[in-house]
Amino acid sequence: MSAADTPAAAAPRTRRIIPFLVFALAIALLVATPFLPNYHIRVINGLLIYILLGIGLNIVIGYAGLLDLGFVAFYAVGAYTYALLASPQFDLHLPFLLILLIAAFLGMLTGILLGIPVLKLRGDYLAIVTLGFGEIIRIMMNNVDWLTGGPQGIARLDKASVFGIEFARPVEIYFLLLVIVFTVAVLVWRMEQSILGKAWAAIREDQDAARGIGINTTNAKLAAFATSASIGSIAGVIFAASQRFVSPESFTLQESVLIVLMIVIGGIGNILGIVAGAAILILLPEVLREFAEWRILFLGLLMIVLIIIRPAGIVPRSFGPDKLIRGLFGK
Amino acid sequence: MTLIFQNIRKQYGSNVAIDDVSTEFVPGLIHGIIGPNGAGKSTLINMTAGSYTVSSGAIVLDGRQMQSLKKYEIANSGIARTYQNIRLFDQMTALENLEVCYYPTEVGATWREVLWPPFSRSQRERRREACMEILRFFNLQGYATAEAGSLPYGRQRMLEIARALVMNPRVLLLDEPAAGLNHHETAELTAKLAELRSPARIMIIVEHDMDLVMTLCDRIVVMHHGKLLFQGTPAEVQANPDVQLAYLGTANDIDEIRAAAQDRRAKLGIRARQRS
Amino acid sequence: MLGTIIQQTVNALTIGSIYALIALGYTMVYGVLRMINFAHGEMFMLGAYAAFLALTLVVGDIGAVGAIGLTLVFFGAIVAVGFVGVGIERLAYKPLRNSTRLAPMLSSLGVSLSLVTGVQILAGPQPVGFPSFFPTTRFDVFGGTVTLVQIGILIAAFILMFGLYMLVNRSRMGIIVRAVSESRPTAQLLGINVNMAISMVFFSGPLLGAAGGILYASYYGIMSPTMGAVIGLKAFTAAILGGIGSIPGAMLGAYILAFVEVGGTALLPVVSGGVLGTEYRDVLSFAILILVLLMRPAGILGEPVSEESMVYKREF
Amino acid sequence: MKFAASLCLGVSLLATQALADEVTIGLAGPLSGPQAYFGTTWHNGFKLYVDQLNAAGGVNGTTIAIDQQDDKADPREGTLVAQKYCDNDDVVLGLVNFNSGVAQSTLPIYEDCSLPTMTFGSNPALTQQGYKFMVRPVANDLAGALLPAEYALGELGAKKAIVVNDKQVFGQGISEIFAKNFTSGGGELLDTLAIAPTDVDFTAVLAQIKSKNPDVIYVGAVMPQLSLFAKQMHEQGVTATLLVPDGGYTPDFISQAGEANVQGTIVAIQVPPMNASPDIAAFGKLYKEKYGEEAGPYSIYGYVQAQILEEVLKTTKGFSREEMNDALHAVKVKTAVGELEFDEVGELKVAPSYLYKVEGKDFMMIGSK
Repeated sequence: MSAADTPAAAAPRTRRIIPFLVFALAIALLVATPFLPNYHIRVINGLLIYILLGIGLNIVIGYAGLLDLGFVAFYAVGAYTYALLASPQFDLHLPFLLILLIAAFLGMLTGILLGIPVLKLRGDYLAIVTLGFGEIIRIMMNNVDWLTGGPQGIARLDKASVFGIEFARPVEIYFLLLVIVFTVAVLVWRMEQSILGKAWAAIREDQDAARGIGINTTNAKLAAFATSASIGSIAGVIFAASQRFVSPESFTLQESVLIVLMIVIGGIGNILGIVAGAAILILLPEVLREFAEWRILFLGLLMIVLIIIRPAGIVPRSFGPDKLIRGLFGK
Repeated sequence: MTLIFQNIRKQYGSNVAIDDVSTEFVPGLIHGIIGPNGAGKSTLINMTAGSYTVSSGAIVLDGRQMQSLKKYEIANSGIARTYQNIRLFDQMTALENLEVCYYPTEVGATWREVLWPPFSRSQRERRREACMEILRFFNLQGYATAEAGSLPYGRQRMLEIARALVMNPRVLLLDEPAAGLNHHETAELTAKLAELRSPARIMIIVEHDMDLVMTLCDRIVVMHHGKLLFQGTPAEVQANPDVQLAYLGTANDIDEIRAAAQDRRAKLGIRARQRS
Repeated sequence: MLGTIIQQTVNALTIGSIYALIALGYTMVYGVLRMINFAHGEMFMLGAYAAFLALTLVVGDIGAVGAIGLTLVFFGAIVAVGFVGVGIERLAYKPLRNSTRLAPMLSSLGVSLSLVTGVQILAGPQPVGFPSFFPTTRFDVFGGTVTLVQIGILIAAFILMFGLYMLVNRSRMGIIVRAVSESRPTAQLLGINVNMAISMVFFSGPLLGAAGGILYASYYGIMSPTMGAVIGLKAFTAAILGGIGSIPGAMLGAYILAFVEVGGTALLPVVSGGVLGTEYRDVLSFAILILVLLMRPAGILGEPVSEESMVYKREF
Repeated sequence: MKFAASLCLGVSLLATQALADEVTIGLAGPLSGPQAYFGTTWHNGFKLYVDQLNAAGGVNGTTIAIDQQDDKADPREGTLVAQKYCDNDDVVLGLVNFNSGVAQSTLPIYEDCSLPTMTFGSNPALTQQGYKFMVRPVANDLAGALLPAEYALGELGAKKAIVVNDKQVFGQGISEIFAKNFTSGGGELLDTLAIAPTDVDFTAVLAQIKSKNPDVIYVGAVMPQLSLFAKQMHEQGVTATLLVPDGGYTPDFISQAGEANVQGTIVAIQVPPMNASPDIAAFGKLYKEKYGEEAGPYSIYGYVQAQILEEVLKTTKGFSREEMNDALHAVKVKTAVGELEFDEVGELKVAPSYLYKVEGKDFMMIGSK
């Protein structure tokens, strides 16, 4: 008689089945995606970009507990970096990977520059100030016509290519995104586990007590802001490369709010939660496309219901990727 | 190695909370600060730890002026504290509450920790072992993976002290560590604190529980209306008429001081239960 | 020149009054629940639609309604929206009262989305013309032009704000609300009916917002399902600027924001020598907001965070 | 695999089996959000005519199915819709994208899958990027802003103008062209003022304008801002003549601004008046019967596009996308707005352009080109 047959082992087994099912479904979807019609691939690509954005913003909101409503500014920085350096606008055509690095750096820089003055502020004031910065950046992009093309945006961006391989068709972008999202997710997750990640958590829980144990909260928060900003910026580059057109319309306040919603509905502070949140807020409207404005109404009501029944999100903070892996492989 | 208060003052507008207090704390001893409510005991602790600014005067540790440093810099120069109202990192596990204290020394290695798994493994192992040791000292090892906020109240008090000890501070400030604890827990706390007495450590306890203060402390500072009223050994304090007057106005019986302390404790106990 | 100054001042006062009516709702809810109610802009929109519905359905023809009829419609509509506000609080925010601070805020986003889409489905997405509650008379004042509508809005807003002021500072209900804002747990211990106080806030906030909506719609002659979003954000900015949680702060912030906007439009191109056009007006407003917050982190009239109250326990 | 995928996404590609006697037309525009009104009414105009065609048994027996999608005026949504049409082999032609900004991101996708489109974005740049599968059945902004500038200089004898624009693709583009035409005709441009696309209060801008005392004001924006501007302009006592682009050509413009506030306003648009021809009058009446409301400002365009479609179906050699594209580019058809044909880049050869003046409750035609 094996141990698995005893009643005592039955409970963990059922507990294991849910993560297993979720995981299997996710893998199946990932494997199946390249074989789907392009429309589906594009939808998945959009989903992946939002997951990337969610992972980035989650560092600030979920880990460090700072409400940032201007995240879209960094997304815009990345997108416009690509648009300016790989388009006929200034007839610059730098390689994709180089732009990715430049954008990550610029995003980080913007994050730090915005962060230095505002990080002293608390909660809601921080939220409105970041919102203000996001709007300022969008208005600038709309108005500095000689640089950004103003409301006309920048069109005919180069196709992304890495070592001679072109990434332009939806399926190619999909693979590119998959690699980047996976890499970023793993790095960010390891960051959360690191001493810096623990310091973020401490700041989130009690900023003053965190100072009391010797954490330079300003620096730690800046690190969170900078990391998050550079991820947002990377997402922007990929967005621009896949859309091959950027204009200020894509970087409105609503986008920032959508990403915050994604994180909170999915499960704040948890990468798996972001995936869940993105699936609901990005995929669901696509699935319900036929219902026109009714789908938006449904989404609004669903949001209220979800938040009321699961205020901490669909996937709890404690059910992180480590738990999933342990659940799968029974460690 | 000493911690010296030189004529420190704390003012809120025209309201003077601490008025010209000078004293000295030495290693190897446990110092108590007592006084009626509003005497300025906690304000002293808060100023020492950098939670409040010092209006004038100086706080000197090993010849170094502390009062103008930022709070985290004060912590990093070896002053650790606990809080009157427990302030743990509620959603982090007990173990993580301790581990995070390694931030000042290990944050520089964050990139290696993120990018190089073998390094992070050994780093984490080391950190975990050191923290588990402290947890074991406080009999908290069973709670290592529980969220700090979910611990029983008494255990949270212990965990907070454990957290203050991780960096092996030279000055340990305990702000009413026995508040809200029952008799049994207070006894346990007293025993643990006695064990923490070390020739390399200055311990300062603000406490209303006179039993604890009188058994544990070697020196006692009595505060009254923001002024230093008296300092001396427990016996000297108990015998001093000024102290008795300060506590009770007219009474001359130390038992009534105790009663007042008990009353206070009961009140805090109620608050503690509501919290948890 | 004098004419322009007078005219711009009246313009700013009119816009500021409407901002103020809405900002009050944000600040009152924040005072009591420490929650940003993103659905508040929709109360403003509902006010206009409710009044329009009342005018067309109940009264029929606008021309036939006298001043008394219009006043009745006005108060009927704003009271109705007040009750909607209470209902929404019960359904969407109350269950989250002991949850994280982020949860009710996001729930309010859901409410906002649902209300906008709901109205779009019911009344159509297009803007609809709105009858003026005031005769369209104009006055010339030293070369500036002031309309009766503007004066009407100023008077109505002042009456409503004075009413709120009296309610909060003089009535028993106001004392209860203020006690709950001060400290909910303490108020609860003192036996104050906290639910009652919160309902009161969620009644009067939307009521004022709705009043703002009707005045707005009748001033601009138009209403649309999305009208709450932009103006809501501005009023929210005003509330923060003045110090969220503070009632005089919200009013002050609203007028400051309005003057900054009007002043920005008038002066930006002149001051910057034509480099920055009127399109940078919102940049100016946000920049001033940010500067104010950096100097006074709790807004102009917000209570500065004292050292003792510096409890940084998790905020979200 | 395909089944699994559909299951995963829950998307059922509507079972429009490729019947030889039915073609599917993609119809994309903003159906939700702030611009929903324009998208819906434009689409309704199209559907109105298509329904007539289908009721009559189709065009030479070919009936028309419509796959209507919401692009939310958002480039990201637009690309998804574009891809959806591309993937669906039944879709042989698209009427797409109300906004030039959205068209900018979707046109490359349509080009990649050879799906011919009639685009609605009026920005001149769209046709200058070498797309082979697009036509623009409406006049672009170059044409839209010429007539009013000429009229202002000539008939009105205006010397000084102020241009106001909403810093959007359309508004900024068309007002720049107006300014260019006005100054090159000898007029003086006093100032260019920008407003935010979400603004409703223009009193501050108007007070500025008033102090400069221009002869004419050109506002490059859309409804409802145009009516708000007109109303406030009158209330603030600004007496210059107001010139607006096509968005103002709707009864809403007059009713929302108030009749008294818009008298003498000049509106330039690419269509003749609703009462100009029996065709258009009939359309307006039909529209109201069917949808219970007045036709939107762009409904007539949708109607015209359906007429173009009818001609394309009549003349096409087959129903493949390439064949449809050839027929589309070669089309020559009499529509409710006159005879239309396309040049090699897909622009209208003769883009009819009209000028109206508001008199009473009506738009009186005062010029055309």
